[in-house]
Amino acid sequence: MPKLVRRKRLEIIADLEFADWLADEAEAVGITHFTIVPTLGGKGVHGRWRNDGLGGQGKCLFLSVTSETRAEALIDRIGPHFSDYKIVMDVADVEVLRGDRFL
Amino acid sequence: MPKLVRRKRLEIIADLEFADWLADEAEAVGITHFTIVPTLGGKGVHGRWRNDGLGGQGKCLFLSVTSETRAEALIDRIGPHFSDYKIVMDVADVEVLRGDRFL
Amino acid sequence: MPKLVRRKRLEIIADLEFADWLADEAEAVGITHFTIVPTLGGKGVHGRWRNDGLGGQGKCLFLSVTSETRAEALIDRIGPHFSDYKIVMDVADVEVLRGDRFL
Amino acid sequence: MGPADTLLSPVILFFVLGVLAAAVRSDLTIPESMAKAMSLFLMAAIGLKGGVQVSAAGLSGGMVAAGLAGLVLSFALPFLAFFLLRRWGRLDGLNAGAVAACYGSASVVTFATASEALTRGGMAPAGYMVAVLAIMETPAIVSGMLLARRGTPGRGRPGGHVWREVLLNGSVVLLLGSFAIGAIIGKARYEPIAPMFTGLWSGVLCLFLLDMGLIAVRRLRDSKAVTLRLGMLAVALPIINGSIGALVARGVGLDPGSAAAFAILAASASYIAVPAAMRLALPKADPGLYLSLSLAITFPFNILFGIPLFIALSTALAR
Amino acid sequence: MGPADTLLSPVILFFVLGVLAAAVRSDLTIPESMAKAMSLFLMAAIGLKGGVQVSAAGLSGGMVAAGLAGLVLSFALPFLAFFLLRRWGRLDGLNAGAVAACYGSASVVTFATASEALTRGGMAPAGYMVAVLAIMETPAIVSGMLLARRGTPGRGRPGGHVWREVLLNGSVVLLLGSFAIGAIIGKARYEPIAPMFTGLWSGVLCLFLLDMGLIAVRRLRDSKAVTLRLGMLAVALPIINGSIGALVARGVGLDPGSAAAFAILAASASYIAVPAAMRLALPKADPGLYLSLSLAITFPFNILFGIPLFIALSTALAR
Amino acid sequence: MGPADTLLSPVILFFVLGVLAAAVRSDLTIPESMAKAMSLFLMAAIGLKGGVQVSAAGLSGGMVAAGLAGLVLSFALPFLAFFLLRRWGRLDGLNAGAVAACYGSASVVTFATASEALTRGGMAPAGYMVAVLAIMETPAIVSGMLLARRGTPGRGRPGGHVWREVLLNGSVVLLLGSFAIGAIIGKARYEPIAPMFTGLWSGVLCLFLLDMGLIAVRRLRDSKAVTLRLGMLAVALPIINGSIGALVARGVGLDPGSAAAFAILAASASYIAVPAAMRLALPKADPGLYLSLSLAITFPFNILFGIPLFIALSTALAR
Ligand SMILES: Nc1ncnc2c1ncn2[C@@H]1O[C@H](COP(=O)(O)O)[C@@H](O)[C@H]1O
Ligand SMILES: Nc1ncnc2c1ncn2[C@@H]1O[C@H](COP(=O)(O)O)[C@@H](O)[C@H]1O
Ligand SMILES: Nc1ncnc2c1ncn2[C@@H]1O[C@H](COP(=O)(O)O)[C@@H](O)[C@H]1O
Ligand code: NA
Ligand code: NA
Ligand code: NA
Repeated sequence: MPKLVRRKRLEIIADLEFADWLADEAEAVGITHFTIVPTLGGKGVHGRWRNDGLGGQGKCLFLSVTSETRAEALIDRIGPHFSDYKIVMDVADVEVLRGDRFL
Repeated sequence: MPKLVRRKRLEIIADLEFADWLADEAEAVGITHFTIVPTLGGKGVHGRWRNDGLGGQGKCLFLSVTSETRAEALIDRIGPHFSDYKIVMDVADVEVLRGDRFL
Repeated sequence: MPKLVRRKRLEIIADLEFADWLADEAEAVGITHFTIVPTLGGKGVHGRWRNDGLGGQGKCLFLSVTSETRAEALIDRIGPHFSDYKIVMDVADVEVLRGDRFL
Repeated sequence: MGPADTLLSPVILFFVLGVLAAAVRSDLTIPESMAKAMSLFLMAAIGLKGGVQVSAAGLSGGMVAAGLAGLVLSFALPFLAFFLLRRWGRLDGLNAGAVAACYGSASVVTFATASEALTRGGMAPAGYMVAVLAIMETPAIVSGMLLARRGTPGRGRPGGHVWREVLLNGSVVLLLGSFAIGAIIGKARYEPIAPMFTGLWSGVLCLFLLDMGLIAVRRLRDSKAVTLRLGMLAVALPIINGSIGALVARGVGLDPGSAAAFAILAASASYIAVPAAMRLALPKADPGLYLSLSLAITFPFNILFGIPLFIALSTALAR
Repeated sequence: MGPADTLLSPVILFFVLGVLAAAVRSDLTIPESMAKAMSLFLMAAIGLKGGVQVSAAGLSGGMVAAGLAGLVLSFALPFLAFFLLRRWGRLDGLNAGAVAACYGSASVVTFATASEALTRGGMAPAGYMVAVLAIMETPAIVSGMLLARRGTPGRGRPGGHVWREVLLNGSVVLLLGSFAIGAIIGKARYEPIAPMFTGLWSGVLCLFLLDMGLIAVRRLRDSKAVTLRLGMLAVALPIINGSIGALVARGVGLDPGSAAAFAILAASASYIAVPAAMRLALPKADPGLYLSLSLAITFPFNILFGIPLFIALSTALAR
Repeated sequence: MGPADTLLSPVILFFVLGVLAAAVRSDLTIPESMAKAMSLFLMAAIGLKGGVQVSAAGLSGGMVAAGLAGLVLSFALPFLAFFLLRRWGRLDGLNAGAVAACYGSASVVTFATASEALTRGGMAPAGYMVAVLAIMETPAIVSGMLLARRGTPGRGRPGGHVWREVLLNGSVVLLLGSFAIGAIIGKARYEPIAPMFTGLWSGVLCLFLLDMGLIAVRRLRDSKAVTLRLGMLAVALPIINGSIGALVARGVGLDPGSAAAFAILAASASYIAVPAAMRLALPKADPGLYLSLSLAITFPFNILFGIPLFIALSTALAR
């Protein structure tokens, strides 16, 4: 494969209302690229939920491919809020082309 | 990174009607956390499809981050149905904070 | 785990209008299975965008689990267009059941 | 009311526009949730209007007779369809059962389009035909499953949800529920909601059929499983079932308008409620197949030719 | 207009249909974006109609008095609710504050349903009550937060967005904006848009309440946090708050129709605007809890019993 | 009909509400699929009504002349725009071509708002202007691409789909298809669907323009590529193109109402059909740029100032 480089793929499940906050926090550690994916529903320690369009139930999947350093920095920064804000996150190893686009 | 622990990320593509069944089967092996993501369309051995809102075409992406043991247990349990129910699944290694939340 | 085999998970973020083109290019290297997931918005070098239903802003996530060879072939084939078409891609290692279904 | 009159109604022309647009591969699409919103609207409106009419006319023997006839017919029709699909269509038992269930059940939108044409032609069907529609949605699923499962052992599959799916299916609940509401509120209390459910009826039907035209062609193109023989059956079955329906309707003494509606219920094939149930009940059956046959062939056939045909047949039989 | 008349309106019957469908676990669902579209429609329509009425009647002392009374009441009601939720409901301070904020604020759909019932009964509330509704949406959030945060230290959380969320909340902006537009255009210029905003009003309300019925039952089922004591408070609070509202309305001299609407605003609990604000302001509070109480218990209670009750109470007080 | 009358219509006021709400960063949003549903509705309604009017008035020389003039103008206008964008706007050839294509084409919603204003003012444009609108959507794409591609070598890109995209574009198909349906059914058969397509027209336009106001401001904020010079051109181009349009309309002898509509078609810039085509034809061009100019500057300018301006100009020229 041509010039594939290692990066981290951050996947964060959070209330839709926190999307802007996540973007701000990501920006603060230098992560400026992300994509937000909708969800239909799910289940966790706080029970089952469905995205029914009325108050208080919409979650989104915040996706960002970034460098290990910045991924770590973001986790350090927002990790302490995870249990308060009901945020769930996982990190995976991925490879990308054009590594300079994934800082 | 602070206290990151290894988990498995299960990604299952199935007919939307099977979401509740998947949740039940997951529950049976102790997986109680998942998120369901919508889809727009796709293609497989059964041909191209689009989520056009009428009967029979909607699929979803069932996402769960869980322990290796439980991931294995779920695969053992529902694997035999994959070809009957047109279910597609992949498993990846991921890392998470607060490992106790991802059993 | 029973008969899990290694595959590559390709995740491509591109304008919704390119979905058919991506499917054609994938087909050309023998990748015939994919799923398309919607998005709500995001941010990159071209700035912030929201999927507001009017011209020019919708992106999608094109997902395909395939063999390493074919993944490489597709990257070789469409990689040169990434910067022109504002395409973003990452590749991850995953494991699947029924490896013959993921060529 | 001549057939030209039916074919030149805006409702049908929008369907044709959808078919043509998809045929030339235009990118015109109706958002999924708009399609779902329109189908919820149509079901609520159809139920309400039927209920209001029944509340005005009162319960009648015709209503009970039509309901029983619909129940029996929906259960029986899949047996004939199954036989033809296996013999002439060369289909395996599993898929033949799933397809047969669709043809025994009925299509709400075909019924709605027929009601529209009948009302325009001055022979509006009786209000209780909506209840018959709701009754005919489910029995076919039972016989289709019986037929498909002979020799297909089932275990541990999501089948536990099937009965719930069938009986508490969203469309059945909404149709019968709106019918009941219409019967309770009656004509006077229906007035404030009439601008929506009566006023917008034809307009929404136009856009819904535009979408159906688009989807019918696209499904047919995406599907690989439809053979020529099966395609022919998808035209023959509505003719056969509709004729049986017309005769039965005559037998139980329905008025010509209601008889035409009954025939069209028998002729139509479900592509919403039954497929949703079949995916759980018979997950190994191919949705591409039964959806293409019922939605992409039988549905357009009924809209364009079946409706005028069975109106003519029922009128003739009534003489 | 008797209570039977309210209970047998199509709007209420569709709500009951939703409740029953969800109770028997039917899969009937309204697409999310259809629900959002309907709530935008209802808010625009309610604002426009209020504004047009105010433009016809002109500014009045009653309007200023009602607005001030609403402002004070929305700020004050959470204190009582908080006290009851902590003592009798045994809730921790954080969640008690969040729940109290919901009960101080008001529910647009409850108001809309009440307007519908009052108008049908010939005692339509004054147009400016829409502005009172908009005014009452926010102050409760302030007092709810004050109550919840005593002893809950806050730092570095998304709270920076809270004030924006509260004051520039979509529903407040749309309600007040449409109200202003209605007041500017007046009756003549409202004519061309009346077929949509007046004509479809009751019909849309039917389908919206169908959805609310479905959601109320499903939320209650999914939630684990609702104890019997809390459930009882979710019925007691609207009765208490509504009675206070009716007395205050009498005090500032509102006409019976407006007084009933005022009482219902006090009795109703927000499940759209306030929960959205609470998720940012008090992310540790449990949305399952405050949504279940306000949406799944208080909302149905008000729709079925609260509205007739406070209409009767206001009529009695006016004598 | 004075300009104040245009500016104080509910349609325009909802647009202003959207602009203000987004400007103060309210979180008010219209769901994506609701916006798409409304734009499908508007295109179907506009086409139907134009077709019905043409079926009543019959084919005329004016229709052919206006159609040809529109075809030529749409092809020619991008050349002037391209020149100005490169020289005065300092834009590279690629982006200048993409922007020029938008300004040569036309905006359905601007046309709809102008029709509304003209009809209210008693000078409704001829029915066939809808066909002119559909005709003007595409030629500009051809000239824009020709201009952009000089010196931009293209190979192996998704360009194969471009012609399909252009000619079978959803909006063109829906506009022309509905126009044809309107012409076929005529006035009598349009009656049953009039409550939807005529009755709801202004109301839907209100909510659609609310959304456009929100989006225009948000796009402008998110985009970084809009310089002051380009912003000025986004105001100058509609004035120039609209004036040319008014003169051409006078030249081919259109009545004042149709001439004003023609001028507004020339003045307006596409932000739906053309951008969708440009993304495939010129993927290297920046959508943020051409969308911001046409949607966030030219569109509001035309809604607020262009429409009254060109109505006045066409009225003056007609004397
Ligand atoms: N392990 C997980 N895998 C996938 N989604 C999860 C997981 N844990 C939590 N979630 C999602 O995050 C939401 C909130 O989690 P919780 O705070 O545990 O209720 C859940 O409702 C799920 O949608
Ligand atoms: N290898 C794959 N990668 C991504 N999506 C897949 C893959 N295989 C199947 N799918 C999805 O699952 C659906 C059903 O697969 P199939 O049963 O092969 O038709 C397809 O239409 C795709 O949307
Ligand atoms: N590193 C990344 N992680 C996640 N999404 C990305 C990333 N880079 C780009 N994207 C998405 O792709 C879009 C186009 O990227 P760009 O061309 O950089 O503007 C962005 O708006 C994001 O939605
Ligand atoms: Na049938
Ligand atoms: Na209240
Ligand atoms: Na133009």
